[in-house]
Amino acid sequence: MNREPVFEAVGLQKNFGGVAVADNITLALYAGDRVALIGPNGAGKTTFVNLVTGNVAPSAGKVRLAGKDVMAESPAMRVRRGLVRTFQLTRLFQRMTVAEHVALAILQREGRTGRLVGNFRAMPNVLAEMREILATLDLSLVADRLVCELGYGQQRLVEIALALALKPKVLLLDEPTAGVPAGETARLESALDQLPPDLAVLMIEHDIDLVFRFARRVVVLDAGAVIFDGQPGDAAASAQVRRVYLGNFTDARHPA
Amino acid sequence: MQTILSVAIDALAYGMILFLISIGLSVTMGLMRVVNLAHGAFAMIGGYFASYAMSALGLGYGLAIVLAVTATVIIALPLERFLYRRIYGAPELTQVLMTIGVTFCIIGITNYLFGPTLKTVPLPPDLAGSTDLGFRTISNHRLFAIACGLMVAAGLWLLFSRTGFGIKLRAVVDNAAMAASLGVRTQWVYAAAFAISVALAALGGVIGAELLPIEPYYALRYMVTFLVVVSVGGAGSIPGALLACLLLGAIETAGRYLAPEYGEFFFYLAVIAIVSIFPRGLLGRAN
Amino acid sequence: MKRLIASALAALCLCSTAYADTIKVGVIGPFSGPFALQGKNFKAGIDAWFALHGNKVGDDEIQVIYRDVPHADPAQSKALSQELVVKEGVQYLAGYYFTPDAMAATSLLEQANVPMVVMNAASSGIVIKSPYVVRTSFTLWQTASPIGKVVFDAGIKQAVSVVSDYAPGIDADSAFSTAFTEAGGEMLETVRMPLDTNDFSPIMQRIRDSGAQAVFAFLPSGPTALGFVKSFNDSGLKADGVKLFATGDLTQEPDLPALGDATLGMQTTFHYAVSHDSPENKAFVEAASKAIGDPKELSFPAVGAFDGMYVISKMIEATGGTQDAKKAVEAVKGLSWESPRGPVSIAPGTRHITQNIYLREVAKSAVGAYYNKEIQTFANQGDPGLAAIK
Amino acid sequence: MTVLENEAETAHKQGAMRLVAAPMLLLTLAIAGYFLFPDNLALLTRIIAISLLVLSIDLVTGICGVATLGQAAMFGAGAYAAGIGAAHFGITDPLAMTVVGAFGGALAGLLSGLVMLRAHGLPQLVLSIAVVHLFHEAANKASRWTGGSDGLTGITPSPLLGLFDFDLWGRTAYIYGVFLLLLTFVALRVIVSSPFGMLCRGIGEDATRIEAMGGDVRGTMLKMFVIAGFVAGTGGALGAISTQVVGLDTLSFALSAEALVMLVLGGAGSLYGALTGTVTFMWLEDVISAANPFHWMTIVGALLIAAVLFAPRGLYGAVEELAARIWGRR
Repeated sequence: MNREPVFEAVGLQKNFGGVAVADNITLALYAGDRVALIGPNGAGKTTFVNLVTGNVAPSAGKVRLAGKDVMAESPAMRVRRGLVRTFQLTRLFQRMTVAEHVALAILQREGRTGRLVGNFRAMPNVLAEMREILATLDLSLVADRLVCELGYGQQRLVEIALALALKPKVLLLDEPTAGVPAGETARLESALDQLPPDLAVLMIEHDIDLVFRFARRVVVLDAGAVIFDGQPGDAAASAQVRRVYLGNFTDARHPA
Repeated sequence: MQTILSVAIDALAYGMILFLISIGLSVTMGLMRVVNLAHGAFAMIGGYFASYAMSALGLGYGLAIVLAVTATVIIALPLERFLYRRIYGAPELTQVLMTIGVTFCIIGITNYLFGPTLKTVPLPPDLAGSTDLGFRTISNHRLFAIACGLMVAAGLWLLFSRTGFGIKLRAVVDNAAMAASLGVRTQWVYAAAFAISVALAALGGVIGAELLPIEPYYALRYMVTFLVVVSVGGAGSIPGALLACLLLGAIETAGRYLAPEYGEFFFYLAVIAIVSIFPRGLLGRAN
Repeated sequence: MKRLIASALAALCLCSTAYADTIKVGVIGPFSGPFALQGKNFKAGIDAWFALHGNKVGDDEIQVIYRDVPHADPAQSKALSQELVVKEGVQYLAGYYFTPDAMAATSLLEQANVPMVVMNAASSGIVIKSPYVVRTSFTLWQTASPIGKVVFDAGIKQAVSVVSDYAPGIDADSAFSTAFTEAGGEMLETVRMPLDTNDFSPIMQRIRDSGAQAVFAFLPSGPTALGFVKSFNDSGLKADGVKLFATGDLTQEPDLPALGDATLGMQTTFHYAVSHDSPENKAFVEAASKAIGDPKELSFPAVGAFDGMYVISKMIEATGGTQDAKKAVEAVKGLSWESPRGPVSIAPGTRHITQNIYLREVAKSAVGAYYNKEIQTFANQGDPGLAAIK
Repeated sequence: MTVLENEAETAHKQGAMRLVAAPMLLLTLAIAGYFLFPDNLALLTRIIAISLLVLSIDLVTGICGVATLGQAAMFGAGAYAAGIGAAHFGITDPLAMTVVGAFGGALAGLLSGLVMLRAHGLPQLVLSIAVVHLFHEAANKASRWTGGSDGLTGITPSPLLGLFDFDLWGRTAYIYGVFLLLLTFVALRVIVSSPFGMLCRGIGEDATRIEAMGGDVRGTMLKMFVIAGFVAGTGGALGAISTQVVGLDTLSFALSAEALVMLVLGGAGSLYGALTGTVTFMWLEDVISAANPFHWMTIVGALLIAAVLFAPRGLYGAVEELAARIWGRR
């Protein structure tokens, strides 16, 4: 592990009133990481994401991307440095088609959204990349549909398509399967499996089965503090984690 | 020194009158989330009723206020039932369109019924006089308005934060379906809140008539003032509205005193400065 | 559909102007909105003229077409004036409450071969915009100048002027200040306040600070004027003996009941008081009151409109009903007659009305109604404002 | 409001054809207007000038989601820029006046944007009100340049292209107005379907989401404000050229509010909606106020209420819905 971390959170602290919703969180991610961030409701998982992306200013602590301190940078700047997130509740543009979503993300990444003329449909390289992403996520057939006409499962896939189109180095997935009907999780999971191998992924997830299938490392958060960071197997063994999860771990099947 | 004190008292009185007239709008915009541009129209209707009650029916000032408030609410309730109920939760711009329409209609009808001349609400002798403060005199009416403003502020604050109705209203606005499933009669709560805001408008229209005379165009003439005051305070916040009225009243009064020819610049630059520092309004809540 | 038929009919009428009998007059004014009262007075004045003189000049019948411009809006005014000319086929444009509205339409006159009779708009400069403009109202220079001397003669050496910060206010201020200082007085201060001032107490404080013995004020008639006068009384300035002078805009008759005792004894100068004592005015007030419905709403724009109709009737007489703007305007240059406001004439050089300006005092009649009582006459006043522009 | 997407899609499928079809339709309507209402050309020209203002509001409000009651600041800035150029600096060529006006409007748009982007929601609306009042007051104060409340006069545009005089019937002004509107409309359609336009629509729906995609919300909106100012300023300049007087009303809150009402009436978010709303509102206002100059406000008010009750997504939205129901699409 002598590689440089692509992402580091160092001593992140956030207090609302007297309550610490993030308590000295330190966490590093490396290229190719598959990390699950778990914890009971209200443990501060989404707050952690918001602190990292810059949507909420921390009371103390630092965030580094590829070794560079980005605390002074806006959320948008951090995205441009490769730190991309998805949202727990899908936040898509109801009056845009799937294709437009992906194209917008590609153009944004390429810094071409300032252009006042032209249309992405006349830009072969954008179209090619878009088709590839949509095909990966099995969205090609609905490319020209408005997202408000899609089922929730497909909307979650569009969220991921957006994230992929931004070619992130670090991807924060906030409960990608939340609200997805049981029949559609498989497709979502295969999408997760096909994420680029060198991408560092931090996934917040409640579905413990999925966590064990996906993650090679688990971080457990409780009351804003990291109480465990290690192998999934060890997490199940940890007494503290078990106490927090009231025994859920004992039921979990071991993938290994 | 005396001058400063004197201007300060003018500012206080003006601020309180602003508060009286616009606080009802804070209720509709902040608590009910309806951009009710017809607020001034209801204030004006109240003024007309009071003026009519006193000049034609010969009622006293107090009775006229009661009659005006009641009658305005009676007129407003069918409007709530048939028009406003359709726009609860609608996009703000749709609300703007509808309430502008209502305002146009009320202006037109008032002009037709009462003619375009100014109407006044004559003051009873006790209020028409003035009180000597030692270094200057102040009209009793202004003292009365200050007292009314304070009472309304206190009453509303109690109503919304200390009674079941306030809790229900918040619940309904935040999540109508949830509140309904808990047994809250949402339509009733909305109607009641609307009635309160209209009643406040009418009260403000009558008491403020000394400063803002009653005429058909009243409804549009002061719309901007109301909108600015409420938004700067933070829609829905009673203390915020009070603070905004006092602050903006002070700025406007001081501006008009110090540099009347640049009075408008003073006022609107101050508004820009305040909103830049408090992007949600002085005491506005985060969404 | 109705409209189509109407315009078809209008077109027919146009074709038949040669042996024609209907002469159309387009009147633009604020018939709705905040100044609806003044527009209503335009109509009342015009209706009164028809009631007293009939709607015929010789064989020609006058027909008036009204168009609404609720507040100063030159683009709208020009579009409507143009429509009146090319579509409705009016031979005369009249009305115009606001200066910019009149200014905008002046550019049409020459090509349209249409004279314009301004029935209110009161900035001096309008008449020089086009040789086809005739004005039967007043200018602020005209009404505000005489009071400068009145104030000085009342033994007041130092005064302040307080005016609304827009062109008419600035005109009024310049006129008063010029007249007052010429008479020997000293202007302590000029306060210009925003048009939409609601609370005048800080202004009153300023007046008090200046230590002046008298105040000259100009505000447009309506709610702000009411607020100003009330505030003047409430602030105790009146009680302390500070005198308030103004142009008649501040005490226009429809506002007097609302102003109540607050203005009693207040002196203003103006070209017309509804109470003016003459047989012509008696007849006019009777007819105009009937036309407007509520006699209490009668105000100065009505007399401007009434005299405007007189001028137009003379123009029609002179041209025999044919459209000839130049001839029409020539015909009324130097015209003099007895208006409800007193003897008036059209100055040949400026085409602006020369008239008496009256000093009036607000008084209470035996039946308890307030009115402007004329107490002094400044005869044959022209417009000093034009000289000021040049 | 799906029209924008439709436009983008079809633009792709049918190439430039569709991009030409819409302006052709507009042109046809404009020509029809010329021959059907030859005596109302001044009104039609005024409608075009206000259309440009409403289109400009649509860019900011309909596309970017920022409600504004102060857009007249840009319209008036354009009108005064063109007017002052003509009256004080002898720039009387109509084309040059238009350019001056457009840049005046763009500058006002930049200023408005700098102020308005400091807040959200109602406070933002109030900032827009403050901006338009400050512009109004500044113009009132600078009466040496602007003529104050008497209006700026002495604007005499020279013949268009040195050939066509601005005549009594307003033919030249109308034709020039149609030309400006067509040009603007085509340009705006291109912009709306461009990558920048997509980004703006995204901001209008969810600015935070755009930020999470790395988009520069503030900068993009500021750019849109400048473009909107350019469009509104063009409208103002057209007004100055055709009216030859510029009044303080061009910088008024009332005009801003009325234009916003027109936009919402037509349907915010679509360029067609903006045009539909303007034409409908102004035409109705003209007809009703001519029929009854004294009490037309009541009728207009009642019609606005009816519009909300029966066409909550705006007139154009209602037409679209109807069309969709008839042809059974979507």
